[in-house]
Amino acid sequence: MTEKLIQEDIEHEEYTINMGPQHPSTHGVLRLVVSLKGEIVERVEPHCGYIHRGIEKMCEKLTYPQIIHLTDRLDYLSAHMNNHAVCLCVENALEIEVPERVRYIRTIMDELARIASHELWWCSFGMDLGGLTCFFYGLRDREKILDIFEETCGARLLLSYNTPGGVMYDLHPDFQKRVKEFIVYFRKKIKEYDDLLTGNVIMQQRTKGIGFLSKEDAISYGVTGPSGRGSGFSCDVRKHRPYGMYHKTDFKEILRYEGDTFARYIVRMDEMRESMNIIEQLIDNLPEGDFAVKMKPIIRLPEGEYYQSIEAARGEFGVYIISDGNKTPVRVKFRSPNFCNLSALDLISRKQKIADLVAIGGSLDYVIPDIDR
Amino acid sequence: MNNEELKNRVLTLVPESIITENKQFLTVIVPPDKLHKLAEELRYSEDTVFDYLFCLSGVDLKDTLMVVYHLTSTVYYHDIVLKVNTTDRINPQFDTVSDIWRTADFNEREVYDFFGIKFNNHPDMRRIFLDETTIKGFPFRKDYVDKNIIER
Amino acid sequence: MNSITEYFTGIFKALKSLVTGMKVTGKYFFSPWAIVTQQYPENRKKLVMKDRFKGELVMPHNENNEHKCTGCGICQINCPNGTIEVIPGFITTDDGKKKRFIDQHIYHLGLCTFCALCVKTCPSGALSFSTEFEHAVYNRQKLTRTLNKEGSKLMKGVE
Amino acid sequence: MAFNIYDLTSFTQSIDKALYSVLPPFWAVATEMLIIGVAILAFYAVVGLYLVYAERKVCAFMQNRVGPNRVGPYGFFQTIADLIKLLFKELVHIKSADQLLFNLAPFIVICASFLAIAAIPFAKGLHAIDLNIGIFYVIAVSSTGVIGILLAGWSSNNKYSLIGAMRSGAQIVSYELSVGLSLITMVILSGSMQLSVIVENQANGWYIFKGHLPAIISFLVFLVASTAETNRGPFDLAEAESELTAGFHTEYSGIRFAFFFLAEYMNMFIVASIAATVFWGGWMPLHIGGWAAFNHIMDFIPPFIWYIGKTAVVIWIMMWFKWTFPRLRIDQLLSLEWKYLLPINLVNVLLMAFIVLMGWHF
Repeated sequence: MTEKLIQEDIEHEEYTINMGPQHPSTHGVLRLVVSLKGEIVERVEPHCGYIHRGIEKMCEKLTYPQIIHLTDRLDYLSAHMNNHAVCLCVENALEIEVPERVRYIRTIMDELARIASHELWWCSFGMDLGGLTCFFYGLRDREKILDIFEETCGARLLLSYNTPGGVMYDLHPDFQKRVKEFIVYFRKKIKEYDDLLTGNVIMQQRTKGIGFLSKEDAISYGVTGPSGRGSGFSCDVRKHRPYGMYHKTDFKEILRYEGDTFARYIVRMDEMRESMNIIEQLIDNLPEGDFAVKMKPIIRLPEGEYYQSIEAARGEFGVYIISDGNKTPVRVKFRSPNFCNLSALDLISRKQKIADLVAIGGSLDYVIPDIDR
Repeated sequence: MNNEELKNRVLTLVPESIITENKQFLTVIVPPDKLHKLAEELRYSEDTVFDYLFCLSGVDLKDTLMVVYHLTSTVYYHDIVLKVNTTDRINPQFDTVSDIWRTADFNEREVYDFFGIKFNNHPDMRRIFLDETTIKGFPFRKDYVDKNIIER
Repeated sequence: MNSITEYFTGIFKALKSLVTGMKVTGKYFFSPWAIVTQQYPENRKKLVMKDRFKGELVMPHNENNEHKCTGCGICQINCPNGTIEVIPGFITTDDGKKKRFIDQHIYHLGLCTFCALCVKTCPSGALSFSTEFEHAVYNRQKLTRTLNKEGSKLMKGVE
Repeated sequence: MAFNIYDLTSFTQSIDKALYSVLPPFWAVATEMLIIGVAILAFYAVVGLYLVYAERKVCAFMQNRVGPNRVGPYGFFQTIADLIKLLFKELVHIKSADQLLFNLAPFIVICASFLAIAAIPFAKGLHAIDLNIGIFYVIAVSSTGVIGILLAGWSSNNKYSLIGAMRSGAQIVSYELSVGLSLITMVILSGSMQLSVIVENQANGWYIFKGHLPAIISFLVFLVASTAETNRGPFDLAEAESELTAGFHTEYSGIRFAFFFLAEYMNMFIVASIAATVFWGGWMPLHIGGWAAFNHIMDFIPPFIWYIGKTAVVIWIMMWFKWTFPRLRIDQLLSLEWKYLLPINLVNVLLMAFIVLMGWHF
């Protein structure tokens, strides 16, 4: 097929380059076959699968508590949300009501993970645009969240903190203090982010009007998360199918209607602020209670099909489990947000320049393990 | 539209379909040849507007191969699940819905890659993740055997 | 006329935004106390790991070389990756019953994903995670460890 | 042999005389050339290496990091170690590359920067050659570097390299104009193209203060345009590592890559020297009219230190740019030049000519 593409290119006087699998701006092992006319991108063809591990197939051999540690390895930046989705799916299937404290903990952790993920997005987006300093500032602040995670969950990236029926350990005694300190710290730093990158004239010119994705296309391509909300597609699962404590917290769904790269950028920046608001509402009202309900040693889901979606950092992450009543599922499907977001890349980067393709890729914020699964 | 109305609507459109209802979703098992027509009707009629296909999964239930479409509407926020299945494991074929929902483009390629289900009229029906040259067969099928897989 | 004013205000706005950005980096350039880098091998002495950090799986032994592992194998069943191999032995007690004990508790660090299911499900609390994180070795065989020490016994009172 | 740290003219001339007295004229010139060549080569290597070190340290501090700190105290020998590594590294042979051009390109790039150094006055009486068209010579010579970049991109038979080279060509051709025009503005003020004369004229005040607004504008324009001309961030489109991996030098390895790398830093040093010489008075100490005591103290600092200090400040500003701003896109790069810098520059030249004509400068 690629040979055919190259042949076509020669006929159309186009210029085919491979961006990736090893390329600084694809954020992983994604290969984009880009056809160029000079600097103009004529079409982009994503080739994925370089790190496909068959996690869905592996899940068919594992019990439900064991699946959770594999979901960490999908979108590793929103590992906690992925765990949350599986746990919710199992709990809903078993009709278990988790204690209120668990819901609080999960929601706070989700939002912290979202901030950490968006921070990493911000710094890598800055780096995609060529502002290398952003990368270090983003990582510096993300480190604070990872420290909080490490203290409570015992891991920094692949948390595996949720279990069906609750969480692994109770919160660390310092947790509330550390989170509050972080919010005070990060409110200062996010202003710095704005000074350094958001307001910058070069950055604005490089993102405004670039990579336009209309609302209809966003819905049709299933582009969710901040990328979809930048196009005005109201797709926040936290609002539409509330889980955790989101139905009791007061927060805005960040929507922008421009649909360009800058809109996607602003949505993520605002989401970080909104996440801090959510945490602030919850952190002082943590109820006392158990951190997990007692589960049976072997979890068997009743026969049937279960779907649960949650709002991961990059969009709607869904878990679809088909069970035949055994301790292992018949089929597990993960609805990966990045996979759908990637499918829109070709549409929105046509007739843009190479530099724009990099910026658009950065604004879609794909994490390759989640695409490849 | 609530589930009852949706049920009636689907039955008027495709009387052969089998409708079940579980806690979460209204599930419709559609005959494969009627799938595209039903999908188009559900997507484009004014009172259903199922414009968002949020999950497309292939399933192998040992004897049957199934494709599951989770649909929702961003206007009315009602959901429906469409299912098509076939017992033909040699050359399973369904109609594509990628002309209705663009997201189905990649997802159907994924299903083809793992389950070998071909989608008719798909613009670009080839494997998306796996290598055409080295991998024979369809690894997510229950009867797939690979000597490299070490059973624990 | 309007476009001319636009041209010049555009220049000044652009310059202003550039200067705001430069202020941030300039401020950090002149504040070396804001450096966050940790000098790793040098700070090993005072490096404090968080208590819950899942570094590697260990089986705590007390001063009499006793552990709590009964050799039931629940950790092995729960491990998703085949990281743990429990090799039990059987002894016949005085009253003629066959009793299971742990002969070797083998832990493949190279396969471990640190999901903590073994620690969580262990009925006697025999396993725990240590905060040791320096796992690099020259030989892959060294990553396979036997967790129960040579000649160790089951702690009294643990069944 | 009189060695006066404040005026090296007699020192250099005494060497000149001594050589002519013992050798026939041809060999005397040849020996002089050799001495100058070796001296500049040594200077080049040291400055190039330590600019890399400085860049790494500066960006580290701006990014809340420590920077190189393992080789030697504060990582002082890091870049030397890097150079040794690059020297021993394999020169990857590209089968389908145009061998002649591929090998030639790094030398063209490094020669261009090497030639430009010749005209720069480092201190009073310390320059290789004092051409009466010094500025013209520097502009002419330093722009030949782009040929090397174009050759490198073309000959390595790599699509990324080609895109990078073409970008670089478009970029340098356009920014050459702004560099030239902003220097012409100052040439109007000084009335000479000879760098030594330009420096001498600034004895009672630097041109950036003397020339009112036009001088400041032309300094800013020069700073931006010369950053672009040296292919440095935010104008590093030819390399653009997040887009084109490494741009024109993707296929180069070992010492050939080191040549490109050193040339980039030397170009930065050269444009910073020019900026320091033309706008900030080169090796001339800071003099403020009427402050006799202050001026006297300033005179005690040797000219070479003044020169290095001023150059370092300009280099630091250029590094500050690089580590703060995101990269421009190619069309924005060109529109910045043709829509903003060039018109401003043209008006500025007129303004400066008017000021000089009316005798309004100090």
